[in-house]
Amino acid sequence: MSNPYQALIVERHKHPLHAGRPTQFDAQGQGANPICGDAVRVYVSRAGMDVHYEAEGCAIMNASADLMADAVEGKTPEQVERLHRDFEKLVTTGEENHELGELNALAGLAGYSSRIRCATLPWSALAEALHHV
Amino acid sequence: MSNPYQALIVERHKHPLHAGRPTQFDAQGQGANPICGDAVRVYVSRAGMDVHYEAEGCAIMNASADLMADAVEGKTPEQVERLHRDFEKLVTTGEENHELGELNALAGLAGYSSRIRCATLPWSALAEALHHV
Amino acid sequence: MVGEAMSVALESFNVEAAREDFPILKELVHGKKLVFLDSGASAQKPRAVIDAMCHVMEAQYANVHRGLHYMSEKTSDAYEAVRGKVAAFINAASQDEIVFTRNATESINLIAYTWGRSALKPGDAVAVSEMEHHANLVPWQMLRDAHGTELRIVKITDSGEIDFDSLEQVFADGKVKLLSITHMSNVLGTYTPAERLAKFAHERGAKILLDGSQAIVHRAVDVQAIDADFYVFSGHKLYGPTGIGVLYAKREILEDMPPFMGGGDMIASVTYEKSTWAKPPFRFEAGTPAIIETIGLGAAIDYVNAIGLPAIAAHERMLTEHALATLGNLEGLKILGRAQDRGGVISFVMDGVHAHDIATLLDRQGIAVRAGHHCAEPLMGRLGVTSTARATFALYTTLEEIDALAKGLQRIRQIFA
Amino acid sequence: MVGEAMSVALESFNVEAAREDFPILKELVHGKKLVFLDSGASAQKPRAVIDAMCHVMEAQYANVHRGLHYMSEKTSDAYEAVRGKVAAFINAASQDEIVFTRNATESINLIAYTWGRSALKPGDAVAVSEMEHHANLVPWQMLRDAHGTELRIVKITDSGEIDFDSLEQVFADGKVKLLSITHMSNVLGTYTPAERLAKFAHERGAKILLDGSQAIVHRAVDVQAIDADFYVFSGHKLYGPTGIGVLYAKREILEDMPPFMGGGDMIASVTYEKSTWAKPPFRFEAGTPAIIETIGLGAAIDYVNAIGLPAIAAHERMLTEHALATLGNLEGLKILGRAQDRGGVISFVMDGVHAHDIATLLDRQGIAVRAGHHCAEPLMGRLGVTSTARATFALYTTLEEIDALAKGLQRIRQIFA
Ligand SMILES: Cc1ncc(COP(=O)(O)O)c(C=O)c1O
Ligand SMILES: Cc1ncc(COP(=O)(O)O)c(C=O)c1O
Repeated sequence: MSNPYQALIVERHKHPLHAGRPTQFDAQGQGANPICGDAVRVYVSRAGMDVHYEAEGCAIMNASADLMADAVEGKTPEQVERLHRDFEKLVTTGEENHELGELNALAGLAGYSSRIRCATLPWSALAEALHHV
Repeated sequence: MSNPYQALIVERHKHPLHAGRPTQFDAQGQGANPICGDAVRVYVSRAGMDVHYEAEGCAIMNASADLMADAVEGKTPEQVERLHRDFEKLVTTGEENHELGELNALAGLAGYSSRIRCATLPWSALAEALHHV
Repeated sequence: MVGEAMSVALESFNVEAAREDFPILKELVHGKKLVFLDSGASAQKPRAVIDAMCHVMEAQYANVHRGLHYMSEKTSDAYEAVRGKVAAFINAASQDEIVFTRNATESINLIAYTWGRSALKPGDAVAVSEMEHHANLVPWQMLRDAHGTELRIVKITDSGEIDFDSLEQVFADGKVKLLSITHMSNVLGTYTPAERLAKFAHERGAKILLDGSQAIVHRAVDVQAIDADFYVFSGHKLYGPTGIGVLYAKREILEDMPPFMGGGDMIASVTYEKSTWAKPPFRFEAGTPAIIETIGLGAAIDYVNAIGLPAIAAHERMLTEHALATLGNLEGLKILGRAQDRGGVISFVMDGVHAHDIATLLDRQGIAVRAGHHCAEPLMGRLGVTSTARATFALYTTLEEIDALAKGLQRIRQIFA
Repeated sequence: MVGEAMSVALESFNVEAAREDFPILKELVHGKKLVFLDSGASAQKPRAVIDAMCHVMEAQYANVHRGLHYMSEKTSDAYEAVRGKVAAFINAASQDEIVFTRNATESINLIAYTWGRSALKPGDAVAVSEMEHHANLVPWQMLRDAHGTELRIVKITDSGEIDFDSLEQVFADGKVKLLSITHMSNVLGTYTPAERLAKFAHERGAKILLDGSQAIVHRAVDVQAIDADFYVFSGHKLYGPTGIGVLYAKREILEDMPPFMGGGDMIASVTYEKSTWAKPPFRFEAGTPAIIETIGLGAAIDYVNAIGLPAIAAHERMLTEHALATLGNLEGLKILGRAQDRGGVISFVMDGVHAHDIATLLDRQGIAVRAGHHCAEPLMGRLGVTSTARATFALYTTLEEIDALAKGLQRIRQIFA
């Protein structure tokens, strides 16, 4: 199994680009894993898919949320749905997919089935938010 | 394990000497093993320890009941109790005991822990009967 | 299976080769070759099962679920993979419909405690047949006594088959909400017509539970084709280890069932005031599961699949026919049950010889059969006996072993003549 | 144990020799030597246990009880002999006080379902502590919700010990009829003063249940000296197989308990109208038991006895002292709990690093620790954390492994600095 803690993951965990609750947003969604206490809340602004989040959890979840916010910026809901699907595939199979760009940093999770949910939790929260938009 | 079906056992099973309900008796006791349907009823006449029985069960139980009736004839209750104890020891350890006489034919049971109860059932019924005398 | 398919299956199956897979079959008993005709109580284990269990303990073990390290991940994956294997083996729609228990007995009790006490109301009735194992009778008596449900008995015919007239009567007033019935009798060898019974129950608004403890070993089972609501069996009769059993239930039924035992792994979250339950199947698996045994069960299923249930069924049919013919000819011996559709479980009684004496005397010749009421006391009453002797066949049973049994019985007859 | 006795025990114990008994310790993980510090979740198995289980399956297997043939007799004898071993191991007055279950979780649920629903009346209270595993909390919640008993929580002090003031309060109104409490915390490593607690409960007319899942592994337990009413543990933490657990209860309590599950082996007789129950312990063991696993547990107990719990306890005390000193010195790392009387279970948190990240990063160095709430969610709240990382020691743990852990934690700290 390859390293799930690529430099990018640690970097985004320590210095996130999209963390924090925005003053204005159109919808929100949340995810929680009571087993480890991971919790995330995702905020979406309709205008050109602008995503922020508040996260309390492990480095994998925090970084995944931040990279997700990057990746979905300006995308349509359909494109986001597609990315979500591809991302799930990436973290379960470990097969990199160049369309996923920096998200590929999480491919190393594939060997750690109990950690995969850490990475996908922000995506579920985003899906919930989009459902409410 | 030695043979628990000595000729004497088969013989007594086929041709018992003490089977049947006597017309007169002072006390009775019974034993049953619902697992196999074995059932025995033992009748005691106070005068000089005269024992009869009705049995419905396997050859081991039937023969054991018949040999028991032989062995206890004319004994005191204390002597019967002692025989009972020695008999239990015989069938669990397999060590013959010349004081037990023909009862030693059941020593071969020792290897068959699930059959030991077949041999001791008449003795429990007798103990119950003596308790009532 | 008939005709061509059967002979193909038979040809491809080599019992002598299969026997090599079972180390215990080389053992001597009282100096005689072991002839093990008690597989219906519990089957022997092939090398593949033994090896799989050893492998876990030697090279890949840790507690499952939530271990964030290699050994735990690998062990969890191996454990959960068996859920998929079991689902495929009985053709469940999803592996989430497979709950691991200790044995068939626990599976039935789990249903009685959870579904029975939530979906059934006092006054509702549960119907079982006259040929149930205690495991499929006592839990419903306990439910009756604790919860006020009724327990009804479906009669069997003299040939040992479900009496459909009796079934109609038992269902007539519409109170029966569960038909809980054996898929194959452990005393008479009878297969019950599972699909027909399921249709019958469903048309009358009842659910059906099939006790597959015996059936699963001898024929391919398809829970979707049967349309079973519940299906249960034990690993140890299927050439797998003890300590592991299976409960299959349709997803929507499991979803609505409250948990059975409380503890780790079955919760979503816990506070002192209130705990919320995990989804099925985990809701029903409290505490550290039988990890090593589950993986052993997976190996047993792989083993059976590799030989193929059609081949096993064909082999056992041949054995059964031979046994019925051979034992049926012995003087003073009576075989109980003569169902049209039957498998390799043969109970018999002998004039003037108690079943326990038969078992012990056969044992002295190395032949293992069971004797007693086979955990089916009420059936003994129905058959007018207190106990029977019983020979059961497995994939490793041979024609010669059946001949040895017949010869052994003849000898016993002589002793008691 | 102190002074001379301890050094004698230590001298006679050779950890490197003991490690040879555990084949898995030779495995590599991610190319690194396996450092297994998750034995508190489940321990690894010595060769003797693996061999005992293989032996049953290879040479001496059949279903137990009532088989009237050699293989069944021998297997039954081996199975029942383990009851005696377990009784001796915990100094029970009789082997009839030993009931076999799947695991500690089932043992507690069995008590809650049977004793709880018969001996307890609605309005009676069950008291547990703030540091219980879910296995000793959820069953009492379920009993509360189904049966109307109350559930009370005994506080712990900031050092992680039972708060006797709180205990007094909880018992003040005389409603508590059961104190159900861990004998050793699986999170904080705290030993609870079992004898004192038993005396306390008994003086107030309550019974005591001790959850010995962790304690049994590290110290000799004497249920008579403690005067425990119930004592439970699992085989798999005691170097034995999964799928087998133990419930000890005093004979007079077991005698009065109704059965838990219904089925074969637990009955005296069965008719449709009424079944009568077998005597304890059989009344509580329905269906085919975990035969192979029980025999494996017997081998585990023999193994532990051969080394001796005093030697194991001394070794683990040395490890624990070393770990507390070494880890306690690491910057940014906080060890939770500092009970006077504690064993080799150490939970910790690290500033700015989530426990899950610690576990995964240690795993990449071959070091297995557990992270999460350890099935003790309410305790996490009490400690003000959502999860912890936890290292637990076994008889095969070495000082070098603890140093490897410390080094690994330092490296993690650097990554996240
Ligand atoms: C203190 C304590 N109680 C109960 C349990 C439950 O044990 P099992 O999962 O074997 O039933 C554990 C083990 O996780 C434990 O540590
Ligand atoms: C038909 C039937 N049902 C249930 C059982 C109970 O199986 P187990 O003892 O494995 O729970 C058996 C096995 O004895 C059986 O033959």
